[in-house]
Amino acid sequence: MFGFGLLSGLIFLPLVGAAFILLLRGESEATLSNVRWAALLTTVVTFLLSLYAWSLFDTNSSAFQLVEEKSWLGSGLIYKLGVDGMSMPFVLLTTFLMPFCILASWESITFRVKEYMIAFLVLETLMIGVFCALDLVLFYLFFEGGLIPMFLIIGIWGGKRRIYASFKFFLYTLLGSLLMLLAIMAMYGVAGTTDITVLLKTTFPSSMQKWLWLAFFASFAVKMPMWPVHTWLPDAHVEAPTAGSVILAGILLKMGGYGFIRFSLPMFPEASQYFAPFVWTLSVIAIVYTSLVALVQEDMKKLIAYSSVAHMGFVTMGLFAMNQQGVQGAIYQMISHGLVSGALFLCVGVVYDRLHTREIAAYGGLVRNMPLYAVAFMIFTMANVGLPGTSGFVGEFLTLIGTFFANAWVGLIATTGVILSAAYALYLYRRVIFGVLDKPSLMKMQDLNAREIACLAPLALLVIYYGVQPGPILSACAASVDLLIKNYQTALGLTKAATLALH
Amino acid sequence: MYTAIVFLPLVGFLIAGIFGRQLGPRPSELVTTILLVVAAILSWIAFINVGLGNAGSSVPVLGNWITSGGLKIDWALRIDTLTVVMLVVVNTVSALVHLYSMGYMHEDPHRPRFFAYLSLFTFAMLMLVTSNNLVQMFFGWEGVGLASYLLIGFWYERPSANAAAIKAFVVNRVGDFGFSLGIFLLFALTGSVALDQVFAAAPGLAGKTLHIFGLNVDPMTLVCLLLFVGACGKSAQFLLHTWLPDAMEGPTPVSALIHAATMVTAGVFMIARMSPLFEYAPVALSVVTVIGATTAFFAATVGLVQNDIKRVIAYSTCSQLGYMFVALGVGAYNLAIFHLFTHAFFKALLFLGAGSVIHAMHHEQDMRKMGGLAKHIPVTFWMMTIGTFALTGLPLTAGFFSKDAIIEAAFASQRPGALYAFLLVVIAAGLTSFYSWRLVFLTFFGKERWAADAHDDHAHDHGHAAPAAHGHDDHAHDDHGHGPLQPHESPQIMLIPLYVLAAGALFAGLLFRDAFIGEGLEGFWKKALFFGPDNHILHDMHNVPEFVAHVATYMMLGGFIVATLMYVFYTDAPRKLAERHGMLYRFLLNKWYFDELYDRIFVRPAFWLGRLFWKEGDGRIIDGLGPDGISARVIDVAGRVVKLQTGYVYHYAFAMLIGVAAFITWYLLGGVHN
Amino acid sequence: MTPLSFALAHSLPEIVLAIGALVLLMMGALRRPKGDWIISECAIALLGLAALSMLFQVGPTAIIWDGAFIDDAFARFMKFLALGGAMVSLILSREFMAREQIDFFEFPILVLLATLGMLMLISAQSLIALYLGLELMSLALYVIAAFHRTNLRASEAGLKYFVLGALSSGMLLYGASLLYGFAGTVSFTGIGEALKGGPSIGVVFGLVFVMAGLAFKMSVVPFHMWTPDVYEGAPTPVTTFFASAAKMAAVAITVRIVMTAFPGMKLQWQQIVVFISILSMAIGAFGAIGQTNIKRLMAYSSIGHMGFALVGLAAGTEQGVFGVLVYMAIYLAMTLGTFAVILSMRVGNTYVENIGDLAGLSRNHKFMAFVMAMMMFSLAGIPPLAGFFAKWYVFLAAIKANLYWLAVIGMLASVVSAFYYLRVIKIMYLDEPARPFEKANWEVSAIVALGGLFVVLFWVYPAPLVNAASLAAKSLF
Amino acid sequence: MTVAAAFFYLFSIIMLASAFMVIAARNPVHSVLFLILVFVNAAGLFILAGAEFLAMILVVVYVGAVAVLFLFVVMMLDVDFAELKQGFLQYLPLGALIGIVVAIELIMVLGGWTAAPGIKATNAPQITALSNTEALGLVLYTRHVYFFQAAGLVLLTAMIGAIVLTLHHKPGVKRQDISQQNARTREEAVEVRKVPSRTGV
Amino acid sequence: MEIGLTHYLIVAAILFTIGIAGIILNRKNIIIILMSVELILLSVNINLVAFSTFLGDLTGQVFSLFILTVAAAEAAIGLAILVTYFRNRGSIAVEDINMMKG
Repeated sequence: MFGFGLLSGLIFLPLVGAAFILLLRGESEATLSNVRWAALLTTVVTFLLSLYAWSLFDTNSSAFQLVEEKSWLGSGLIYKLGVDGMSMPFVLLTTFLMPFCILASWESITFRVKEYMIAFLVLETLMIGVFCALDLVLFYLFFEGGLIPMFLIIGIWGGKRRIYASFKFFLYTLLGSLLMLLAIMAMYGVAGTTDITVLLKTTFPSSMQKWLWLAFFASFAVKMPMWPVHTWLPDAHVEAPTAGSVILAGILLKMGGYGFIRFSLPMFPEASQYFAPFVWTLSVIAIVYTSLVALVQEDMKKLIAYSSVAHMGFVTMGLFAMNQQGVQGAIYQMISHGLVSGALFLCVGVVYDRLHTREIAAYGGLVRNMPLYAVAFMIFTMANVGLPGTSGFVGEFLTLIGTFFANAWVGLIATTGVILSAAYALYLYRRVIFGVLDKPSLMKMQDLNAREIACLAPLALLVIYYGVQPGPILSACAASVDLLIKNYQTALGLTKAATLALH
Repeated sequence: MYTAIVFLPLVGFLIAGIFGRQLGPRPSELVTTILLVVAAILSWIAFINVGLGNAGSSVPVLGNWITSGGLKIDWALRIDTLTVVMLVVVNTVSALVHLYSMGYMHEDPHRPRFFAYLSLFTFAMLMLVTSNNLVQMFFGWEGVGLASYLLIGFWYERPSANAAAIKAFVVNRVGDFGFSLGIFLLFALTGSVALDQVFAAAPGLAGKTLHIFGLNVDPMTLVCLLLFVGACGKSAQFLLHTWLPDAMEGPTPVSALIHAATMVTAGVFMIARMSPLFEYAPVALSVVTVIGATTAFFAATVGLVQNDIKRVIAYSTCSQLGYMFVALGVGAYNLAIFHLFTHAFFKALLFLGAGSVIHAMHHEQDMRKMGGLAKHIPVTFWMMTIGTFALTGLPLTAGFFSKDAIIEAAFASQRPGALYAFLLVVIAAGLTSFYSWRLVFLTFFGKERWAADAHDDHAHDHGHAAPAAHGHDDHAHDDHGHGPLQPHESPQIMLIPLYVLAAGALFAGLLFRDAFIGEGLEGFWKKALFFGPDNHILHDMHNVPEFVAHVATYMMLGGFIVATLMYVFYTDAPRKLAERHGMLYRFLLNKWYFDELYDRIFVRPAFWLGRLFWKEGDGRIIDGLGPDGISARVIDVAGRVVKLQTGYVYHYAFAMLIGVAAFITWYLLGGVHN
Repeated sequence: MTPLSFALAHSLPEIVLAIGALVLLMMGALRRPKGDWIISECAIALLGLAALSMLFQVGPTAIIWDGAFIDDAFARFMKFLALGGAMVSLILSREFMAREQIDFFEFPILVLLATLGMLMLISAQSLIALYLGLELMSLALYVIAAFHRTNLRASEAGLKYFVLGALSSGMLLYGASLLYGFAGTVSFTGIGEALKGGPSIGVVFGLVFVMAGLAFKMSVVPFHMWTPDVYEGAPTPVTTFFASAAKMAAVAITVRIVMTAFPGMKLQWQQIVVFISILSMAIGAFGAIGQTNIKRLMAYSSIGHMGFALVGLAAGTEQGVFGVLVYMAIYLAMTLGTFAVILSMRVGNTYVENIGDLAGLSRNHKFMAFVMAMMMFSLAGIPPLAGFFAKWYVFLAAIKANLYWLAVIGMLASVVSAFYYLRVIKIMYLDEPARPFEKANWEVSAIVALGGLFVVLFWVYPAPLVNAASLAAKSLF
Repeated sequence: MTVAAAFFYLFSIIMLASAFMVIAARNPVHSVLFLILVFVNAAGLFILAGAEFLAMILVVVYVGAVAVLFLFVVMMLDVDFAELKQGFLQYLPLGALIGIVVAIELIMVLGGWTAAPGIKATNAPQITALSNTEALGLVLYTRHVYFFQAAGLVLLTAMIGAIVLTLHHKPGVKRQDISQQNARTREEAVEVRKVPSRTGV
Repeated sequence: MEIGLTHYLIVAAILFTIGIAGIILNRKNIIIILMSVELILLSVNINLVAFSTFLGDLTGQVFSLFILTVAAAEAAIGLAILVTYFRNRGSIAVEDINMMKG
């Protein structure tokens, strides 16, 4: 239609939904219900459409698929979309998580529902755009544009310190991204185009690579977030409404990792190699440091937020291991973390909706009257811990094995993360779910209702399914990752031995 | 069939877990138990086919799990003698524990959950023992850890149970840390995690040098040591043992199944499974020996003074696991497995027996509040006694064959550390006998101490340091109330498993000795275990001096005699002894202060560091210098900028003049470059 | 000598405005009655006519009036913007002036004359033309700044603006005299020719003084200090006019003089431009933090934005000029949109100017609040809004010219400035509602809507503006 | 020293001294008077430089109009001049320093002034060929007609501006409006009443 | 000693500086500031006339002529604004003109 392809449809479908919601008038309960249903319907249809895109996707090919291209800003800036094995999973993750976000906000958002839903739909557009864009400027457009709805979501529908959190989130990320913008400009200066497919084949001078790499790093590291630029995350998470946290943890953080895979590694291989120890250092610090910090948190969301930072540490570490296991593991870890942390935030949202506090100390013994909730929470906690059989394990294991291969010390220290993650996750679980149910406020708390079950059950199933059968995701990105690594090694003139060198 | 063996418990878990609340407790129990019994029977068939028969080993592949580049991990069942031995142990004990639990747990409202967990555990354990690659083994490894966590924390309202559960999981994770690293290193060395490939590569790696962690090390030694760390965690070996006694917070059947018979032996199994690697890592084997022996001794000493009936058995388990590791360390893998096999019977028997006692005592676990129970619960008493016989190694009982053989092997071995191991295990044998009989005497003989002060305040003597040890029943039992205590014999459904296990404890050694460690071992094991070309331990252990063969028996008798003296005749003696050697007593009572030590050097620093990183690191330094600090500075600067804007025209004009003056001065001084 | 008709044809918009202003003056003088909107409407129409008349000027670059006046694509582009700014300011002024009871007929005429000055300034090709255009514009601006003559703030604004403006034109003239003395000519191209041999220190002094004078009109640091006071004090429509049209002319002439008269002194003026650009971005960013008056905030914002625009100029390349042009166009739209919102901030019969008065705007006037939020995000340079593209083009040019540090500092400044833009949004969306505003009239709403539409949807179809700006930039080289 | 030089110095020194007094004088009226002196001397300098027309203009326009305007405003605004005088020297040191620096720099640079090479060729009528006024007259309405028109607009603007800012229509003040007078019709100007006799109006 | 271009330029420079100093140093009376502006413009005119003469180019004088014209207009506007201000504020002290700041 109009010469636009499937991906354009995918990107703009949520906007259509948003426009429709905009047209709904009035503040009556019926209208609000319509708004909710319209939003849900839009996200579900988008998800189905993305499944259709997935069915058209050839996992054996490492090339960009479903490509569409239009002239746009002139002078080399084009409207170009496409997906490959490294971006398709993220597109699916995005479209998959969105309906849950809408569902999670069904009752907890009581004012400005229309704006809320519109913000989410716009956010969805931007997020899908990030993963589909094949033009650097277009990418940046989507990447950075996400700040606007997210700022509003945190700022308007957030908790007590929402203003501080939203400002911190916005300015922190903005600072990082602007440096990336400069790098994009510099790349445009060299290559004369911002077409990613062309840039992937462009070799940048090595001195320039380092600067470009650093600039991109500034953006992605903040977005990931890597230690020590992670402090916006706990604040943002704590204050954001449940669905906001889900999106933040589930998808927005992944943009950083995706950026590394899409840009930093393939476009600046020399710099990546040069800075890999640096990234590793930050990653292992993140893993150990934030895990320890998570241990002493008193706020549920904050704890999960810190654990997200630790998990993202695995991602960066795996990415810069630059081998098949590391990179695939990182991608897998991101997808898995998207599901798991999203689900965990949903879990927190469930009790928050009932008691309106996230203070861990306010809870305890929930298993007594919320057994289903306890089960769901247990599954996601275990996935967070990286228990084999859950999706969390596969990513963690692959990144670790890949990293160990690349640098044994890093692997060693990062592996301590598995101990610490068990400690803080179980400690949280114990304080919230176990123990004696002696607080009067908790007595009347109801177990999950149908809507909440509908939210959590699919996620739980998926977490376990992907723990046992990670094949779909791994094979989807295998070809692309393979190509990435091959190019990387060619660029560096490396031929990596299949095993560790022995003497 | 093998698939059925492994997955029947899973089916049970799913049914009980998902539909448990709809089905109600009794159907859930029945479903899981029946499925387990079926699985157990199938296991025996498999054992006969593969172990005793000639079915040979096979590896049915169930499907692919993870494929990433050169890393390919399948879901597969590796069936060989080692596996089937474990299948038998696991399924049999599990089936019996299921059965037993139907009686033991009959008051508990959460039975479906309990049985679901038990089945889940069994499934995970089966996945562990049937794995054909290290990662699947890790899957099972962690799966049993999860189940153990859930079961220890089953009574979730008890803070101590929760703490113990977390402790178990986290300490196990420490072991897993090593295990994982071992897997990573193996993959890095061989490019595979599948057992066959790894084993095939092992000889080629022996004797090479690997530069890693800034050191030049022997790759096989490092791999094996790392794997051994994993084994230590799961099998509660010295330094990583602390979780096991605490794990007794779980319901007693759990202790029997997980913390005596099956899960804790996973480490032993793993090392036996990895024997093709360990055979090329003599240094690692020595370490195994030394650690094993130390554990055997250490746990036995602690077991001497514990007052909680389950803890005594727990330390005993710990100690016996040490024996197994000694056997592994000296290269007698089959011996270790044999001890594992026999130990499963008698230790499960002891635990279930203890459970029966506790059940009789209405969930009282402190032995000081028991006594004289022999006439009230005679069946249990006899079962416990049989278990004790087997544990202490009364000739012809199961323990006798396996334990004595280990002592012999330790003596016979030429490896560094073997002598140390020999000495310690011999002493431990004596200690074992002592504390085992102490348990029996305290529980079943003497005054009926429960009659006087049942349900009274129990923190009266010896300071009772173990914080989580009291078995005071925190969870509600409506039908018991607080009336006068009347010990009662357990129902048949609890006793039947005892009978079966007692039979095993008495005869398993006799029956299978030949197959496991005797003449028939070649035909029995069929390459499931690997003995290196230099490994002559099985041969050497037959040539040990006479006194060595009997030393265990002497020690047993010695222990028995001392125990009899102290707890039957001179009942004041223990107290006096404790007072005279107060320090030693407390040292032992407090488990060599390991918990305190770990609390000091790991737990508290972790929280301290966490808080430090959070408040100081994140709060003061990162946020303080970063966003918050910068924004504060920005606002300062903004204030100053605004102050410049005085509102006076002459200041504005002055600024313009300064601007111009600055520029022209700049060019005047800098000159005009072109 | 070029034929008169040719010259007239190429200065059509100026002639339209000049004659129109005279006619309207007569009309006003004869008609007298106050509160008659005819003059204002005619003035708006005249501005539109002038803009339309430019559509017929499609020919190549023409230099007329004895080398004093140039008509090229660049001039047309900037005139379009200036006319647009003037037109919208006038449209926005009508209700305001009426409510404040200062709706004298002179106002639209002065706006017309000022606009005429701007057009002359944009097309100036010699120092004298520059000066006359500048003064025509400035004198009118001084007057309309103080137009609310019974209002102390307005007169103070006018006075400050006048005193400093006079000083700045003195400086400019002094510089112009030095340039004339060196080059022996007042024509830009002549100066450019004369400077080919290389600059002498005297010329550099001339350059500095001229730049100082122009910098004042652009309101860049350190010649910016009048801006916040005047923006605050002047009647809001006048402020709108200052922030929109006047800026266009000032930037246009700066770009032109730098590009045509000083191509040989790139090294020197680049240093100046870089310096004032950095300072402006910084002061613009920092100064606005903590402001409570929205007009004052916009003043600092405009200082900052001029700094950003100068980043493109600092590059000194065609691409840089292109960037500046796009920047100015987008800045114009954002400014007009924002001021349209500010002009709808009316409680009862009084206009309010405190940022705090915006509180809760998102509840009472959803649409207004949305546009304002988009304007703020756009001013902060967040994609995909138009403001991002503005920054994109200027920084792109700077990076290509290897001005990395300038670009980095610019980015840092824009993060700081994002802070106060966000504050406005925060107040509108996150704070509890204050007194609701009256409903804006349709003209203001239409301007708001158009501005919002432009800012939000610019990325969908940027081609017309981009192409025009690119043509305009080309004409300077 | 030639006579021209002597006059140059005379005019310059008086001019600069008066200029200083303009800004330094206590009484604004004095300032204005000194300003007039400055203009007169500047006119002298112009004559020395051969720009007679400008010199005349300066005297006529500035001395005759602008300075008088200043004087008029000074007198009109009834300001307490004595009170206005404090604090003149408050910021003197820094201001003077910068001022002196600028002055020295300007003098340094302009002292060595050289025009761009080869621009002596002029594109304007030679001053020597015609009288200064004539020469200006020749170009002002021809070549520079654009500037001329522009200057006209500037003056118009000034006029409008000055009027709009200062002209107050005070209510209650009767003004003559000729057009209104002319437009009066008989009907509205004259009322014809029938007055019955012996009753009076 | 022949009077050259530089003499004029130096005189103009000093006059210019005095004008600027008048703006900056004056604290009490805005009219002085307006006069200072006139001084500045006069210095420019001297410059232009001098250049014009020494270059033999009339443009400078033309420029100067227009500056004179505009300066007169400027003075008128300035005084008008001043009067308006005085009417509102009742003062023309420079230090009183700081209602808006910050």
